[in-house]
Amino acid sequence: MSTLLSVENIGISFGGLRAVHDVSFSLRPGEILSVIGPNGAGKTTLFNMISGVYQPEQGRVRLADEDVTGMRPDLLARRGLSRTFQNLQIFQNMSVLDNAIAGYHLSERGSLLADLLHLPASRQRARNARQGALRLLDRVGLERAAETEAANLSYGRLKRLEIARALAMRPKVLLLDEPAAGCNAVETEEIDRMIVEVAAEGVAILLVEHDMKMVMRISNHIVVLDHGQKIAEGDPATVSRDPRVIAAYLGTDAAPTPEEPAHA
Amino acid sequence: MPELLQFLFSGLTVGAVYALVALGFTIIYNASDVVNFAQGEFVMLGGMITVFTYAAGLPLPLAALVAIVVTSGIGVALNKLAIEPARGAPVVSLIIITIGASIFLRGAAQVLFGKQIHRFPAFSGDAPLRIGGATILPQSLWVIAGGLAVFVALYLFFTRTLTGKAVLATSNNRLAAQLVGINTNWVMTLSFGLSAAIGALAGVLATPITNTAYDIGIAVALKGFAAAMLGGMGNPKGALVGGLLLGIIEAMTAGYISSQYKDAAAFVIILLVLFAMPQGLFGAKQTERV
Amino acid sequence: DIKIGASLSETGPAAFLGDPEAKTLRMEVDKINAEGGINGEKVELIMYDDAGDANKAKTFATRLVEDDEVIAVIGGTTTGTTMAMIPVFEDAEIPFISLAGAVDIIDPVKPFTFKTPHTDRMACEKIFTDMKARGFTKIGMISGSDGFGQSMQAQCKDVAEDAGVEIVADEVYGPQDADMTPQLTNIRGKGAEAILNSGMGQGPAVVTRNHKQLAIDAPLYQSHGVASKQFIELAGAEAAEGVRLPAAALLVADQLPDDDAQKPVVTAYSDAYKSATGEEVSTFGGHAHDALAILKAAIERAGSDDPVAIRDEIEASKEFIGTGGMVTYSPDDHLGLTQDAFRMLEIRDGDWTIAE
Amino acid sequence: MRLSAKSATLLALLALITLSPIFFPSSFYYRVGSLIFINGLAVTGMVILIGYAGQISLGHAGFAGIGAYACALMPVHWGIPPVFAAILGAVISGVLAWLVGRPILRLKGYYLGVATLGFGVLVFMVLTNEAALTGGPDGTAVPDAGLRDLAKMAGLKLKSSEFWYWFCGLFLLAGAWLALNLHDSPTGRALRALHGSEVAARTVGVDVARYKLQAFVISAVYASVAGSLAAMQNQFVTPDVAGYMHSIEWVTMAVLGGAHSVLGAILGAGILTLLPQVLTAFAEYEHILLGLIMMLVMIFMRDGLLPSLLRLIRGKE
Amino acid sequence: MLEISELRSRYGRIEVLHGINLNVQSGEIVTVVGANGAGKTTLLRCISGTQPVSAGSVVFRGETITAVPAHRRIKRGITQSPEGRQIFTNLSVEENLRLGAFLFSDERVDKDMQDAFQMFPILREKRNLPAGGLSGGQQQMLAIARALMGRPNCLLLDEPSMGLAPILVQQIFDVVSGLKALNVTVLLVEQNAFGALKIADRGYVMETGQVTMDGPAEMLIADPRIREAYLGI
Ligand SMILES: Nc1ncnc2c1ncn2[C@@H]1O[C@H](COP(=O)(O)OP(=O)(O)OP(=O)(O)O)[C@@H](O)[C@H]1O
Ligand SMILES: Nc1ncnc2c1ncn2[C@@H]1O[C@H](COP(=O)(O)OP(=O)(O)OP(=O)(O)O)[C@@H](O)[C@H]1O
Ligand SMILES: [Mg+2]
Ligand SMILES: [Mg+2]
Repeated sequence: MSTLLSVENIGISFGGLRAVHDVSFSLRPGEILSVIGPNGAGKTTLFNMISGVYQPEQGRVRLADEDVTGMRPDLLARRGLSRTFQNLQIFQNMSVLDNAIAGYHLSERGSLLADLLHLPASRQRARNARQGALRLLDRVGLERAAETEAANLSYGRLKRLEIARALAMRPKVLLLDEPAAGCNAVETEEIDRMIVEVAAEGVAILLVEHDMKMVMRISNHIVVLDHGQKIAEGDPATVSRDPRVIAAYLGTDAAPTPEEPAHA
Repeated sequence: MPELLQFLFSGLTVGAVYALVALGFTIIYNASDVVNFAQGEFVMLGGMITVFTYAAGLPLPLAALVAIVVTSGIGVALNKLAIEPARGAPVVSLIIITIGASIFLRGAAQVLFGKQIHRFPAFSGDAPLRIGGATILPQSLWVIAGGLAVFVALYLFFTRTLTGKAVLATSNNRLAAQLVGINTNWVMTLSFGLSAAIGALAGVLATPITNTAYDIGIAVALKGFAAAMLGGMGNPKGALVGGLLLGIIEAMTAGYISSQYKDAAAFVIILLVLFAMPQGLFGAKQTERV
Repeated sequence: DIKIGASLSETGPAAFLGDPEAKTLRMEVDKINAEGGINGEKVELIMYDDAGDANKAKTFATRLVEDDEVIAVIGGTTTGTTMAMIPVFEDAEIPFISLAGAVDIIDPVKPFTFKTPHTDRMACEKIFTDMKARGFTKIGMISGSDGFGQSMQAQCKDVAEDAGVEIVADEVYGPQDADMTPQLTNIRGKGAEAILNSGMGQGPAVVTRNHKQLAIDAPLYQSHGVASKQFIELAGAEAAEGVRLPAAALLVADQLPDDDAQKPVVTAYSDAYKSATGEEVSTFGGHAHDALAILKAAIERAGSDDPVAIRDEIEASKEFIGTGGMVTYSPDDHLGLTQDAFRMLEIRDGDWTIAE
Repeated sequence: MRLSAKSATLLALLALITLSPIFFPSSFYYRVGSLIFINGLAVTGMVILIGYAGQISLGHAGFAGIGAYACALMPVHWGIPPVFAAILGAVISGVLAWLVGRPILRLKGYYLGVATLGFGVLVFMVLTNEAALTGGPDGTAVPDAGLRDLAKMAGLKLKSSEFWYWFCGLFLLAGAWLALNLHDSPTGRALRALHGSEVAARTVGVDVARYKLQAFVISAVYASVAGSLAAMQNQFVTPDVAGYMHSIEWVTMAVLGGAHSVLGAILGAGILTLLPQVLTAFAEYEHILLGLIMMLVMIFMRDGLLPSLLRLIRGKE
Repeated sequence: MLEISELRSRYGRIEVLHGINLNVQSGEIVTVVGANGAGKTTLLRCISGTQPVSAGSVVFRGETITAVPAHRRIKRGITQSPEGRQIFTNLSVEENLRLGAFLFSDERVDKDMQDAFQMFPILREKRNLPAGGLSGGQQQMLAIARALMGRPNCLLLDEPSMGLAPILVQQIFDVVSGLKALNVTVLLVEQNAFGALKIADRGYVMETGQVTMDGPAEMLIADPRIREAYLGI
């Protein structure tokens, strides 16, 4: 299949620090591409540029052959790009269910007048979104928390809520920033499965994660960043053997312990 | 040219009062993100208590000191009795509490002091100083000097002292502040005490120029607030520059354009500045990552 | 009981006027009751503080009429509040004596509405006459931006031509402003021979101090809006020296010749007010005094508490001597004062003196 | 069947409006009632702006001023009937809100507060200074809208205060209905979402600037209509309607009652409108008590009166 | 050293800790594992004093501190690296660290700060920049370093490895083990249960607000239920 998202020589700096420099890669539908690298390597910054939160200073971003460099996030969302956040961005003032429904914004929005007057069209759209959201909450294991205030959830559950919200958009490209942080091994596996399922539906997934077991297990392709630059890329097996990657990121005793059989 | 100079003097006089009020907002804001709507009442109390203690026979400096100490005590009481019990309330609720406090203090002053307008003599007489064909009253110099002194003190407090940092830490992240051992209640008490003292000082210095009455607080707070926002909330430099600038803009507009629309001009400038610099002139840009 | 209502601006921007008015009403009603009331009935004063807000004033007017069922109302400290209340009383046919300045209140005449203070128009005429007599024809105006200041400013501009003076500068300041030197500098720059400040409250005190600070030669006139001793204190005797203003005889009670018809009235009120409140009298309190006195006389003459009968008797007031002057109402004059009710005063050695 | 929050709110309001008059000792209370409704309407607009969208405004009285002066000036200067003038006023307010909202709403928090405050002050200054047109600080008369006569023709003979009670009550109900519709609608959700996190709202596709603007415009129209109603009822208007104290008062009402809930905010409007009338009995202690009550409510009911009360009731279940 | 008995805590009306019993001996490393929402964070907050306790007691070095406010517990040597990092975003990295030692005077602080920089060199590089600009993992390092600046004798760590690169996760665990030598008591909440149990002396398992199992770390690692539910093996 053809390229869905491509990033070409993208870069940005903050007060002299080149947070990301000259990074390129591309992503096809159904593919899971992981970006790994030490803390501060520029992974989140890269996500922020792709998703329009930051304006890149150099390079291009193309989404389905359209140049979308620096485009507003809401316009990107309309073009099928969705993401989660490393620093959680939950609608704390809303219920868990409403958070998930908000993910359906693009499909449920309509005319202001219809909403003000509670016209059947508006009601119908809201109802559809609600049903979809309930299904998604079920999928991430939050069905019982639907009516609680989002502010009352524990950290790990908030993380899942973000994933549900991002999935609600039925994205073509999904950016996940450390989705498994704060989850134990078993919970991580659930998230694994979900990501693989979503990818199987044809969604292109860009993943940042420090849980190497997960990354090795599900990635089709891995890009390694260090100090804002791409230092290696390839399939999981190649990358995990790359000495530079081991030195900068994995550490020498990252080899799976005998007790932990690698799943990949 | 003497006109220009006269307008400038006028602007500095008025602006220094605004700056003093704006400086008063800084500490409480820095400790809690709350804009204290009762700040104007602190200014009023500073002036009024001085008026009455002076009339009761205390020498002026002593009367002023009493006013500052008493007002500071009222600030502490406000924190202890109204802000601290509301611990954990959202910032808007705290702001409404300060609005309530402002109404309360105004009402109490009305009952206690009456509704008359008052003034006490200028510290160094009323003989104007002539400079380049324009005149300025010695009291204006007192106000300007007071503004500068408070600015320097606050600047040092926030940049050089650990207590100052503790104040900033408290508003930035209250939970974390507790976790490093900061007694956040004490920080709040300190902030209210200091803010009230600065407010009272403003009242003491400005009253010979502006006069005082039980209900001057609202107008004073409004201008001080606008000045603080123009300069950038929370930054002492912003408060000082914002206040002086606001005063000068008003005076220049009154002098050269239209005295009718001088307040309007001030707000138009504030709007323009904010469109270009959404955090005011010196406001800190928030760094919040996603 | 006889229920008399009042809605005054005891607080708010016009408290400078409303406060002495309210104090006067309380004091006078107590006095009336101590003397046995009106027609043997006690007077009950129901007074509200509208804080100068027209909407509140209207609400209190409604409350006075519909809930408290008063038979007459005094008040409306400001023109704005008065104008907001008038329809209520006209509708309910309750006599209403306003304490506010503007001509509009009684021009055109409304059957149930009266007022006691001089109009600002009269003040302008009085001042301009005095200025002309002293040879000043180029006038600089500086006015407060509140209702009082603006209304008087408009009236003065209106009568200037007829009075033979020219307004060469026209500046404005906010009621809480702390420095008016830019405005005064501009007035001086435009060659004004005399300066008129229309305003009330603390603004005029600042103007007076700034006038002195800038050492402006053109003499300063204040309006009747500062007519209280407090003004001199605020401005400082030194700065206020030589300031002139038109005001009622009340301010100079002790300087009036013994044969002056107003002398007994003003001295009695002035003394009573001072001893009751510990404050100096102002002409505003005087307006309230006059309103209540006119009302009391009217109720006595009407001999009933029928509002319409009382209204008729108010309108029939003749040569009533009050603190503001001699009042004679008629069906087409609900002001009842003439120009000579005003005296031109000048501040000398920290006190009011009669300038004429 | 369990009542939805919306129906419950509307029913409660309806009951309040229709049943209260039974307890009115005199027709004056109709006047107070109508003032509560007018403030309630404006505050309902504030709920949409503050409670839903999380944007502050300290200048909405400016829009009330426009609504009020439209009713006063248009009939006199241009011969437009008062009712149409009110509608035109609302349109003008909406358009003006749309124009100023675009640049202003980029600001956040206190900065937005001071910018809106500035807008309100500008409106106030124009109303005060352009005396030739507006009558200046002493205000101007508003021609009779003739609505009461209309009611008379329809067979309803009502005292002025009674008429306005019912008329404003109707508006409040309609306003509350619209605001409640909005809450759980896609638009309402988008507003609440951007309140929670602008970044996240954007990434789910919310055009943040546009939705903020919508909330601003809607609330401006509410304020404008409230201003018009007050002006038509009072038949007199002064620039005070546009004063910033009124803007702050509305925000206070909303927060005191509970800015996230329509009924709460209306409750807040009711209390702060009623209190000054009740407190007149305490004469000069009025302000002390008013301030004290405000502080106590916020200390003990920090999320606002209604939400806190509801929690208390539910807690006991 | 730290003894928690029958501890209950609630958010509003909902109780989330239903009588926790847990103790940590002096110099011991104890880890708590549990699923999302089990109440681990709440437990730590109760110990640090940032969450009110509705019943039960927290006893530290023989003194009941259940009612002692958070800021005074720091004085007694309890510091916390909280969930969600909770750094002072508007202050510089160095100021964050300095405030970590809020109760101490300068001489001592300088040395500790150098130690912190030694441990996390990136913090030295960024010391004059606002902490809010740090990457997620860098903020996590700062949070841990700040907790250490308080010279704890009892350190509470809430998921310290979260968001850290593998190479650093190992380092953190090494640091924690190293604290043993300094006789610092550590209560460690971790999702990386395997790594945590490996360095811990003992462990507790929490499920929906209750302790369901506890024992020596080796025993827990070997327990098939634990292996299945938390270690994913
Ligand atoms: N808004 C900003 N202001 C200042 N510096 C920034 C900003 N955003 C990113 N940086 C810097 O850019 C670098 C890259 O940060 P980024 O968050 O992308 O790292 P990361 O790879 O996601 O790290 P982690 O794995 O810890 O999340 C860091 O050094 C960070 O301090
Ligand atoms: N602020 C809050 N208000 C109300 N309920 C809360 C709040 N914080 C947590 N809870 C609830 O308390 C329970 C325990 O939460 P806690 O954060 O202690 O769990 P945790 O074990 O730390 O989970 P995680 O692994 O996800 O961090 C959860 O059911 C959560 O929903
Ligand atoms: Mg990151
Ligand atoms: Mg947790």
